[in-house]
Amino acid sequence: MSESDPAVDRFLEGSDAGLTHTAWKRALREDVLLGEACADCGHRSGAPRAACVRCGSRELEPIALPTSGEVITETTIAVPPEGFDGPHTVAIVELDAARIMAGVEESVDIGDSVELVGVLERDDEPGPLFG
Amino acid sequence: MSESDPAVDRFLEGSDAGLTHTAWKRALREDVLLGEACADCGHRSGAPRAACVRCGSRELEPIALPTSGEVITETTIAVPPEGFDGPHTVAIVELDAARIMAGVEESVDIGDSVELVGVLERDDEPGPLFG
Amino acid sequence: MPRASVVGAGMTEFGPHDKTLSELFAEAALPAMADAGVERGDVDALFVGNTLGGTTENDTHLGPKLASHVGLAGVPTQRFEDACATSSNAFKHAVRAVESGPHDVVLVGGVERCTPETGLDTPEMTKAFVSAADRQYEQPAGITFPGVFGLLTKRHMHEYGTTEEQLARVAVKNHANGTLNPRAHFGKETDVESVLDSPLVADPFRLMDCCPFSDGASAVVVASEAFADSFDAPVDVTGIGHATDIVPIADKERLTATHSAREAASQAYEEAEIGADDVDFCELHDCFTGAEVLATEALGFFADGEGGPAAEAGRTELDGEIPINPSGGLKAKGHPIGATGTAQIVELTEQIRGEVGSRQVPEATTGLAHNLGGDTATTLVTVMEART
Amino acid sequence: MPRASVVGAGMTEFGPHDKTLSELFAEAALPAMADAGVERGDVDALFVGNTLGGTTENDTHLGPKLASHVGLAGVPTQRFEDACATSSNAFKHAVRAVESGPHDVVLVGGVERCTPETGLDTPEMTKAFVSAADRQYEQPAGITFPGVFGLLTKRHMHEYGTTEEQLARVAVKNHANGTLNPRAHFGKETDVESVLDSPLVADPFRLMDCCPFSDGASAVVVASEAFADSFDAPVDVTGIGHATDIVPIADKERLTATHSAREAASQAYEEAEIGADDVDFCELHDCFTGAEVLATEALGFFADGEGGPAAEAGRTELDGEIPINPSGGLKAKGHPIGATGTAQIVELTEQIRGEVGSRQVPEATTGLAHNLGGDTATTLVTVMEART
Ligand SMILES: [Zn+2]
Ligand SMILES: [Zn+2]
Repeated sequence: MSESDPAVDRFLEGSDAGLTHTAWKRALREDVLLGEACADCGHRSGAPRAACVRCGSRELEPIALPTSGEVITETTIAVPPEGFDGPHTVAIVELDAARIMAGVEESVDIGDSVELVGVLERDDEPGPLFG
Repeated sequence: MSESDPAVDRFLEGSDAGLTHTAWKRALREDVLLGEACADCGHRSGAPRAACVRCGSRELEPIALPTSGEVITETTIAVPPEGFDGPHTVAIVELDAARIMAGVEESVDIGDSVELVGVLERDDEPGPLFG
Repeated sequence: MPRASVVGAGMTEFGPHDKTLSELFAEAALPAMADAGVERGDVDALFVGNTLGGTTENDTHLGPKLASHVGLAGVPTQRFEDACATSSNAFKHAVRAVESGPHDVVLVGGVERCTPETGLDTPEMTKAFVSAADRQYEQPAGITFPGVFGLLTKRHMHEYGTTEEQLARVAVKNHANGTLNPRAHFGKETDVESVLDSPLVADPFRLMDCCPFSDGASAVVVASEAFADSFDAPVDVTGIGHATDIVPIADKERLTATHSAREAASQAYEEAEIGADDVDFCELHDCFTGAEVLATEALGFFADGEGGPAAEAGRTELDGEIPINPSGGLKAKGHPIGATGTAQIVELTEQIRGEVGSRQVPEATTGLAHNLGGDTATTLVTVMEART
Repeated sequence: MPRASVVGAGMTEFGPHDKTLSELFAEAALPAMADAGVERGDVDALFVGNTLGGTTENDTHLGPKLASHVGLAGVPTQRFEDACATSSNAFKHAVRAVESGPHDVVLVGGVERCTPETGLDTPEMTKAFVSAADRQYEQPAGITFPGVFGLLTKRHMHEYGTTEEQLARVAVKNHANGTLNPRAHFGKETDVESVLDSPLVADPFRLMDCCPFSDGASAVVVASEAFADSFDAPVDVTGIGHATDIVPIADKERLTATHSAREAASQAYEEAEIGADDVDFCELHDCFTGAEVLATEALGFFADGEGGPAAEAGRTELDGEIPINPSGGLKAKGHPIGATGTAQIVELTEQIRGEVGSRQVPEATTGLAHNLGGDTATTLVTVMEART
């Protein structure tokens, strides 16, 4: 692992277990997007895993992702699941090579720049909201 | 199939499909317990199936079960599932060789005689209640 | 080389049914057993698929329940759940169990209730379906399954210029095929204008781009190579591929590639010793019109980016060069989730036997089924061929 | 003859965990892979068990999700659900897949969250569990799973004179064993009086007759016979039986027989070419104390009706003639439903290796696992033996 980042470490509570979902949630609720960078293949992810989804490496470094990035694809959902009111927009956003799925406040197009503006909360599972 | 029973036929709506759960429910709500008798092995059941659970025969005759019988085993449930208030008693009751699971109004013992006294209704699925 | 043979097939009409899961399953399983000429005692095991019975009806452990209902209590049985790829996964295991495993004859099928007959409304059922997406990193964004495929298809439109009209042509074709299938959920033709005028579900998909919520069941009897000749109309399974991909979709290498389909197809073609060019017809997982476009590319029928133009040019129609979804597909035949995989196998079997009447593909000797689960994370590809 | 070998084992502590299903699974799967010395690339497939994630957390299609989390995205994977017999069913399929099927090395495991960490209270979770009972002909009576086994056990008491004190002795023994297992949900001794004084759950069972609601995961690496010798500590799987019985229970031939267990045991003994007398220790499905009594009879350790007196006489204790549930069993180790089957396989593996410290059964060379699902409708019985 490379040198630790204090902005990340404060959510990890000194755990050696790597980035847990609990830590990821806590950070998101403080408007910090955490993710992982693979020391072996370089893949960057916004969804913490126990091993790299691309190469299987266990050498994953917890990282803080930028909070602004570019829309890779998007859809406007007019028939929402229970617990959401439609229509609303969902996008895949690229944040310095890490891609995440997120809600978006308004209609956007592929290539648009967006930034983190808040958190969607349902059933104790927060999701990032961009705008 | 043997001669048909008008007390049974009125729930079958002239269907050749045998005894359906829809017909079984409709009958129970009119205090009639329907079941099936196997023409091949003689097994009698209170849970309609497409084939005999004992021998696999398709020759199942819809029958009306008696509404009184004997407790084969019973339990008093103090920790009920959502939708029920405990404690309540559940028993397996034998009705002329056909056995069914049923609610029982009060505490009973193995060997006791019980009769159908009503219907438990949850989520559009009725269950027989004995007492 | 045959891995196994399908020796009996049955399915219900797809659409709303006021029946229990067991009753529905029996209406596919008993005809499949009758078609094969097998009875209790001949069937060594039951492999069953169902995705949502626990969530929608508090009904789990369906293996022994369905076995009891059709007179097979006692045989080993297990329930598979792999989202929309559920029963083709059960089918794969049944094929492997007779190919080299302990069984000679296996009954395999799927059953699902998705219509409002369950008592659940559209938002509740939409939430149940999205249980296949990542619970922590996708569901909280308010995604739905039309939305997942909307994201993939919008990217495809961006990269390749695929158009809404091309997507609509997929729906028009599958509805036309569905009018020829008496078991289809929808039996009516549609046209491009009607598709484009239907209400938005998830951009770019409108209601008519989407498969319906269906109830239904399907089942087939699978026999080992050694036993197959003792049946009347065996159709051989010559290749199966099964691959998975990364969850969540944001971490996939290429959003438009449906990588698990490419890998599964490659395995299936290799096992069957054929290529995409050898396939006479295909049942594929058109849960949304865009999914069919992506799948026709992933399976190698068309180059990347050519799926939309190919649909528009009629190349996938019943009389086109590679008929796609002669049954009407999920779009018109319907999509009772856990029943869809083996329903594709039923169509392959009956097409290759030459039994499907006005939707018959001429000289249908090699068929391919493509069944996708979740956010393109599971794909099963199956090759079936006429027995020679 | 070995059918396959377990070459790696891992499990979490059972009990409450504030972790996602994927995170929990990784805490069993990654240690199992490390124990076997395998990495991504060595593992051909992932077989996973989970029963209630769809109902409790809206989380399905766990095969690819768990695969992605532990770095195995791409491999074929499928989720099994067969009520409490879920992961032993997955294990059976993994064994068959390496015995005669297409794979050499398979990772198989189970994961479940049942404690209030899911956000569900006792009545909600009790309803979710009872989804394994007949939806139409059992659930409407208000039955629960303690109730199902209450019905069976009350009949056993009626027919054979089994007593509440005998049942309590099962709990006392399993709690004593559990104190020796650092991964057990409960680490405290109990006594007959405490069991009999605990609050009623479902007659004749009191709280201390019942297994707890647990979170947890377990996993093993299974290798084919040809590959097993290349691993450090293979333990052979020599027999597996799998049988089902009629649903609903009212239609069963004998309420006290747990017929599927008798049939599965008979198959497993025959395949392993052993008898009940050859078994050195047994992990069995003691979801309730009465279930252990019925199982010790069904497996042939004691004559029908002798299970209660045998428990009372200490014949099943750790130093008795046939140690039952040295791990503490479901009663003390805990019962994260979908993880229980492979957790039994973990205990068999580690006992036969001689690795379990103070709860070690002396000369433990032949172990048996008995995993039951639903209202005794599914049973898997597995025989494992030291490699010779
Ligand atoms: Zn990597
Ligand atoms: Zn019969």
